[in-house]
Amino acid sequence: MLTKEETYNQLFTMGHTGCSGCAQSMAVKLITEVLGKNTIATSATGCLEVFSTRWPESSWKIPWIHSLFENSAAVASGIEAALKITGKKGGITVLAQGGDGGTADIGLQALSGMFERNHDVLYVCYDNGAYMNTGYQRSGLTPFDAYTTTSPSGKESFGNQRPKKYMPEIAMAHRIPYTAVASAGYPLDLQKKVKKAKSIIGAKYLQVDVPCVPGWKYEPKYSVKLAQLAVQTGLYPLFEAEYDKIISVKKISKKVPVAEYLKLQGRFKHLFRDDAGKAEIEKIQKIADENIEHFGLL
Amino acid sequence: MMKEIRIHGRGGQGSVTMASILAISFFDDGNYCQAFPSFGSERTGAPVQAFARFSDKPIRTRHQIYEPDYIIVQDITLLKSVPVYKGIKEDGKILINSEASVKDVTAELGGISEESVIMFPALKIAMKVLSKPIVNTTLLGAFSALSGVVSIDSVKKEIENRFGSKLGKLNAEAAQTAYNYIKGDKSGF
Amino acid sequence: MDFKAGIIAMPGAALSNKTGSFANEIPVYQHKACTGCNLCIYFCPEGVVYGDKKTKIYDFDSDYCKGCGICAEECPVDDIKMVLVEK
Amino acid sequence: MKKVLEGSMAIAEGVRLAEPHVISAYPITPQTHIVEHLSQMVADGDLKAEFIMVESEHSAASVVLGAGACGVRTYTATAAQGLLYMEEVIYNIAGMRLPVVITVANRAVSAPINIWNDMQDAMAIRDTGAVMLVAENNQEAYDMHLQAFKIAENRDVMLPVVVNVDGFVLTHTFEVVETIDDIEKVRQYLPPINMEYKLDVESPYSFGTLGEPSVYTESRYNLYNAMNYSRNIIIDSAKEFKDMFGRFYGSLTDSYKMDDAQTVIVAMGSVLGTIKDVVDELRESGKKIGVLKIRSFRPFPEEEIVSALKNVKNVIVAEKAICPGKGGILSVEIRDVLYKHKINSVNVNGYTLGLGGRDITPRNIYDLVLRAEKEENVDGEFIGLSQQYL
Repeated sequence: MLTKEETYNQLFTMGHTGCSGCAQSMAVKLITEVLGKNTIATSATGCLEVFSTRWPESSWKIPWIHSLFENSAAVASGIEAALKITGKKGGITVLAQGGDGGTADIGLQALSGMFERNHDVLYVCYDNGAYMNTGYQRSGLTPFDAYTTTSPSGKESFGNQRPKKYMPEIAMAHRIPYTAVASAGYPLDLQKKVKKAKSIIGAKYLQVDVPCVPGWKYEPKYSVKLAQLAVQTGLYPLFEAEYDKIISVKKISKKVPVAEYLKLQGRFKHLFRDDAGKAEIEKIQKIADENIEHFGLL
Repeated sequence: MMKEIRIHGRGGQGSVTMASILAISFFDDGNYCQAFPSFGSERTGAPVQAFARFSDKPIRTRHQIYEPDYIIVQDITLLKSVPVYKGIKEDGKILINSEASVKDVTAELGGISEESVIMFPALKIAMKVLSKPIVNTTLLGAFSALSGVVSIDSVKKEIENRFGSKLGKLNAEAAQTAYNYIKGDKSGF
Repeated sequence: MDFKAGIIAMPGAALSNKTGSFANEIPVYQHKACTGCNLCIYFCPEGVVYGDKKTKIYDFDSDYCKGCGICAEECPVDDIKMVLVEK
Repeated sequence: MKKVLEGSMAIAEGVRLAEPHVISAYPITPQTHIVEHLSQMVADGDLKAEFIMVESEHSAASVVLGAGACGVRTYTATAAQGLLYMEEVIYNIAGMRLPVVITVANRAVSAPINIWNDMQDAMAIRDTGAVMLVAENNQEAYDMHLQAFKIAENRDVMLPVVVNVDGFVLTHTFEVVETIDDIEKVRQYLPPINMEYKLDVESPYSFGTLGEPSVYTESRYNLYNAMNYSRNIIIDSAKEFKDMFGRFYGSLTDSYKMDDAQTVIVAMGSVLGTIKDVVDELRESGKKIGVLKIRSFRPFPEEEIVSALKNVKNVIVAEKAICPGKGGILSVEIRDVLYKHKINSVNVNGYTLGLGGRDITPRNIYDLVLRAEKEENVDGEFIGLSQQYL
């Protein structure tokens, strides 16, 4: 809880140019609040970098650097190395950030290197399921059947025809000490995971579901609601893992059919036109059910 | 006055090591020196070359050696596939590791005078001293003896520096044995 | 230093950018049923909501609020209303 | 102390003297020996540095970018494809004004794949905003690294400095190198890095922000000016080095037997040695010939070139790179500066040789001299082609 005065002292300040209702900025605010001022952050190229640092403005009150699209993890590795050699690593958290494209597509190589070398870095992937910064193109984390400008729906297609890449499992396969999936819809759970990650030395991966107003095509006020529905349908399982073992999952309190989630978003509206669309929704339901089964969400 | 040495061997026989030990030995004797490989991507067994130069003045040129004063051949089978003797200076010397006699390789020499060729049983000496079929250090000792352009003391010192105390001493002994052999001490052979 | 141009920015300099002008709607805090749950603070993407858990008096900074309406949508006791901005 | 060192070892020793804090690299022939030696120094405790072997050149450059932004001294090395893979990051390092030193063991670029020496790789990064120096021999390569850090870290320069060293021809050649054994003197020459702006929780600036059209041009202008200014620092660093350590290789350029020269061969890097030997012989036969060495390719030594070549009849540019669709690169730039200074009496001929490890022999150099007297303003002419492969 903040006083008015304190709102000006947030580490990710007001005045950024993120979209109205942007869940990513919400997540950044929550994460930096936990990490505190002894944090050095990197960002991959992407929405966050663009909307938070239009020179001469910056929303960051922690030292922050953006270099390129695919090297956030490598830049963070270098920062960690510099802190280590100068004996400053002790009290400082290194936070690396990227969107889903910058993390799981173009940045995967650098990220894998950072994991494998086990740098003491918390990597946060803000997952909004497409290249939103460049106008909603498909990424490896775009969900099945979602419309994007490069996986459009049409007479011959229901949109993105590949399932979402299992990025957290890829992180776990590196046997890093901590992997977690969180959601902007569950801020306390998110902050708890950030706090835990901060306490662990070594490479940490945190993937956060952050609904995107223009990319998903919904009313700004539904950002939290959609994030919560993604969890309650089973489409976005929240869990924690240590090394390759899952240690906790966020249980679904009341299972919601995926259609409830899909119908609020313009990127899935082609699924609601006819019977063929219904069959597609069934496929998505199956993905959710398999997640529920696999992670034991009920 | 600059002298140039070309070494022919096969990948894995230590030709580049040989050239660099030679260069450092030249340096120890008070010369400027240079050594470099034929910069190949060669794998074990493929023909390779290495080069060494020494001079009383700083060496600037960097081209490969086409007209050597000395040629060292680690493996006689190379004579069949590589023109190892090519470009040898008129008063140049070719040192070949082989128990065969010069007469046996006349055909491969393509008109080079037999006097320029020294056939030397490096393998035999290496097997006796090192119990290993690695002849580069033995050939270095022989080269020192026949050329007189590098002292055996420098060669032995740099062999020891390169290979460390135990292996270095043994290889230095191989070089000394070869040196003595060329100088006429063939006892034990 | 000249090389700051386009490369290095001062911490928190974005505060000079009053994003409140983006808003079409703004919240009005009713102060009737508030339980002090703080969800409006957690969920505000801008970080413009402030308040006092004890007095249960919450408000927002209209200089920066973009009027997304999340606080009103998520308020568990329906104590926040969105109203059109008169422009 | 004089020693016989492999070029890569000399470079590693030169880098060790600078006491870098963070070194990151990815292996590529012919750079490997350099980073092997450095990693051994770290393993042996002879160099106190974080040595990070990464999964790609892109990350190697990114690691030193991140570390460099924290205000520590950083180093990486690469070659050929690796340099091209780094290129995006080198633009970024330069744009962010970070003083990283990068050794490039110059090598041909694929295809066909070829691990041998030429300078085509360096040409790919000539517009990145990195200062680009070229070493002639291993002694200069050794000394040039200390100068490189000094230039890079100058507060009015603050740019990456690339030290070009011919792959294999220098990196794998053993020759005599005089080392510097007084580390205190080195520290006096190259004081600890001191960056005004760095990633620091006590003064948390934002780096690498979005530069909109309103400021991007100014940002490039500032970089452009810093590059121009670096000329002074390259000169000063060479002079100061001479004063302290006694060795001098020229500043932006160096002249050899240029006093009354009518014909001048212009070149960069290791080929200069062979050229100088040939020039000595030609001088003995009475030919008025000299050599102009380009030591700094970026910034381009415009004034030095003009003053060295303005009264010359024939200029021969011997180049180990080619620009398809144009011709020579160095030759075109030299003709450009002469044109700019309204000097049209000089016949500039540009020749391409030594590509992909093709040995450059004294014969090649004689041929250039003969050709250049008959030809007029040719560009990128290939020397020594094998007709059977055409």
